[in-house]
Amino acid sequence: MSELLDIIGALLLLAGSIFLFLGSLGLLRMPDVFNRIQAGTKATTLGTLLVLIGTAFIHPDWGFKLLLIGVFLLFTNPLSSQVLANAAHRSHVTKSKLTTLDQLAEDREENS
Amino acid sequence: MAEILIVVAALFSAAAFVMALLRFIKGPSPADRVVAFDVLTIVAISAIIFTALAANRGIYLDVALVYALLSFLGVIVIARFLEKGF
Amino acid sequence: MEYIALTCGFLLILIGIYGALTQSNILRMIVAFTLANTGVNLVIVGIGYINGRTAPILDTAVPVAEAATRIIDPLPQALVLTAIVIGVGITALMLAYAYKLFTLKGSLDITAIKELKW
Amino acid sequence: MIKRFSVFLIMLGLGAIFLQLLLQYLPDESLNLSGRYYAENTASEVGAANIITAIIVTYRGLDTLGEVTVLFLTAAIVGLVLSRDQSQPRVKPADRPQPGELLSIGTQLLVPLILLFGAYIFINGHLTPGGGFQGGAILASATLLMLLTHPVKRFSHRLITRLESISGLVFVGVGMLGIILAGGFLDNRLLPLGEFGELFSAGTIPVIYAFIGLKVGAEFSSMLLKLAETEDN
Amino acid sequence: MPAPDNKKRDLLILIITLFLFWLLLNGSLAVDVIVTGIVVSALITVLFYQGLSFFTELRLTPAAILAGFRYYVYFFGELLRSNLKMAKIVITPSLPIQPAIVRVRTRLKSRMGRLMLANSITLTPGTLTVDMQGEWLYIHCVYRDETAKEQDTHDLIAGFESYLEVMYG
Amino acid sequence: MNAILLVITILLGIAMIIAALMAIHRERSLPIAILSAGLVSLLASVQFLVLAAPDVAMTEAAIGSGLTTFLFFFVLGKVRRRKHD
Repeated sequence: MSELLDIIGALLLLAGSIFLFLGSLGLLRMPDVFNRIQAGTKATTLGTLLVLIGTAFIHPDWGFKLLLIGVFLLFTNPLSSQVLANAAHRSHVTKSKLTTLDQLAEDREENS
Repeated sequence: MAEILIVVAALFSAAAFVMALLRFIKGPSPADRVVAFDVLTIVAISAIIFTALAANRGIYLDVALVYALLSFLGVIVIARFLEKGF
Repeated sequence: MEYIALTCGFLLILIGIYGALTQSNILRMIVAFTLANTGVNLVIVGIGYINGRTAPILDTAVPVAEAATRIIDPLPQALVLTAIVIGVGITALMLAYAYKLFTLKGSLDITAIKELKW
Repeated sequence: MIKRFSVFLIMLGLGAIFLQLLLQYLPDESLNLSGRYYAENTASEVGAANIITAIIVTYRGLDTLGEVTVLFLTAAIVGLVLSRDQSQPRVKPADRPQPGELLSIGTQLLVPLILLFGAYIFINGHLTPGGGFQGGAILASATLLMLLTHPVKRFSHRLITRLESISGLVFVGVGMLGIILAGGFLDNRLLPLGEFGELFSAGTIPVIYAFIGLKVGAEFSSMLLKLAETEDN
Repeated sequence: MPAPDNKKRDLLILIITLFLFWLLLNGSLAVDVIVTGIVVSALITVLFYQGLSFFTELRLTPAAILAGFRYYVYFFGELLRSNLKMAKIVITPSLPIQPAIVRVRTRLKSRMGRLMLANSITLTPGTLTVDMQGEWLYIHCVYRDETAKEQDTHDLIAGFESYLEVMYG
Repeated sequence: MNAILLVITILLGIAMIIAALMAIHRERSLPIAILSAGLVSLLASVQFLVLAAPDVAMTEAAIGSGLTTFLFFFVLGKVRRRKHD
């Protein structure tokens, strides 16, 4: 029984690591800051969550702390990427040439 | 079986770490580097979890909590610095 | 593993000292000092490590009876803990002095401060 | 030129010494004498599960007292150095960009949690990794977060200084009581050792570490506040 | 200013939340853990006596709790789906992206609800909240059709909004 | 399982040296140097954990990496503000 749980947990760990890998790949390939935030921090959040769940399968007695780490990440991670994106936008980071529309910049122009 | 899978997973995380580090080295603007820093801390959290699994000690997870807190705070401090908030 | 840690620690110390000696900006010198600080800590912890043993915290994984054969040396860790806290105190002091110097001279460049040079 | 050359020489010398040290290093196979003493006797003498905490708070408690004193002096000197800074014109806080609405709500939500986490770390210092210094740093991080989101808001300096001095007094007081009622300065057998591994065990270690945590948190917070407010006062 | 009753309720909710977190951190139900937890939560709550008006915004009716449950199910499904979509974009050699920052108006009034909305949008890859000013959300999308109309952008948030509206109002 | 620890140690070592070299590189701007130094402490703290020192790892993460970097950025912000006046 615990053998089976171990294998399920290991598979989840593997899935999480693959998401971490894809997130980092996105971080490397994307053309500008906003897209990098998108690919980088989001996919890695899901990856870490999957790693946490997988570990909880392998060691059920660590469950509480893993749950807490997960909750904490779910709260803090989006907040930090929002703040970072906002700061990048305010400091006029060059956007990728592919960007079609930027309504935030338009509205900021109007206000100032 | 399970052990082999875990080792493969750790290798994937290591690849993720290397790519984030590359972005940290390259990153043209400071904001890019901060994103890479954030990803590096998140990958470090999973590295801590792998270490805890390998050493079989549940108490190592407390350190991962501190990391989760620090990645948040660090990014906010630097973001406020970039937008000249202090 | 301890060899890798020791190598890293020594390299960090060298890099830190090199940076502190060659930079001219005070803040950069302080950054280099913190690097050397980290390196020293890494060396001390690396020396305390014993291969195949675990952290000196007793719980269900390490019962009291087996402690002496399963844990690593706790003393270097306690010393490093103190060293890190003192290190941040020193860094804060250096930063405060650097800022004060900056407000007086209007520059962070160490070559611009010539009063005490001989 | 001479400077370059001397730097090069210093680096070469240090590198040679370090290489020598590295090549001659022989890893230990077993614990040395002091390490074995701590490993075998901590559980019965001090009752703390975390041996490092036992070393820091009891076996080498005087070191920790010195450490706390150094931190206190650092905070005081930082304050002294930065306080005589009133000749400059004031910077109006209005020209700084305000934090977004998201950040300020998120901060209000997270700061109590961070404080709770810091408290957990220093209260459980004798059972899990962590202790007064780490917990104090996390408390200071909560202060920092509030400082970042409300840069204009004044903090209660009085609360922080009082917290600092009261916790320092309690720390020394508990240590003194150890001389009178138990074996010596900072002896933790003032309170019963209790069941090994419980929260209320290890004598006075949780109490001492909690107050060290509060003190360190207050010191780091005041340091950060002084650095942040030098231009506004 | 909220009424005094609300204030008490806020404080109680905060104490209970903190206490639950304390129990999770410790992972045990021993008497000493509970006593310490109550003392610590009460102390932190007293410290935060001011500035706690948004806790009242959570509704505690059965419908809201059900909506909360369904919200989390929907959220995790969406998280997985959009991550897969993102993964596909990242491993496609030509990198088919067409980023844009669009503005969307939300109906949510409560601050907590808007924070949750922004966080949910950010956590699903492909969309990222860049700024929030009042009722306007500025969202960065990795892929946006040239032909999309102004009205269609509301579809980005409609799923989350409908659940959160029941939960927070 | 020990292979994992070995891989982590080697990777962290290389990354630390790279980040340290970035931190003392003159071409990089000062914020980047500080960020790199913070990264070095962060990686060192994972290294401490691998070396079975969770207490030290926590201290390094909270104090060495966190507070030190924040202090640096505060001072740098002050300096920048003063320079622009």
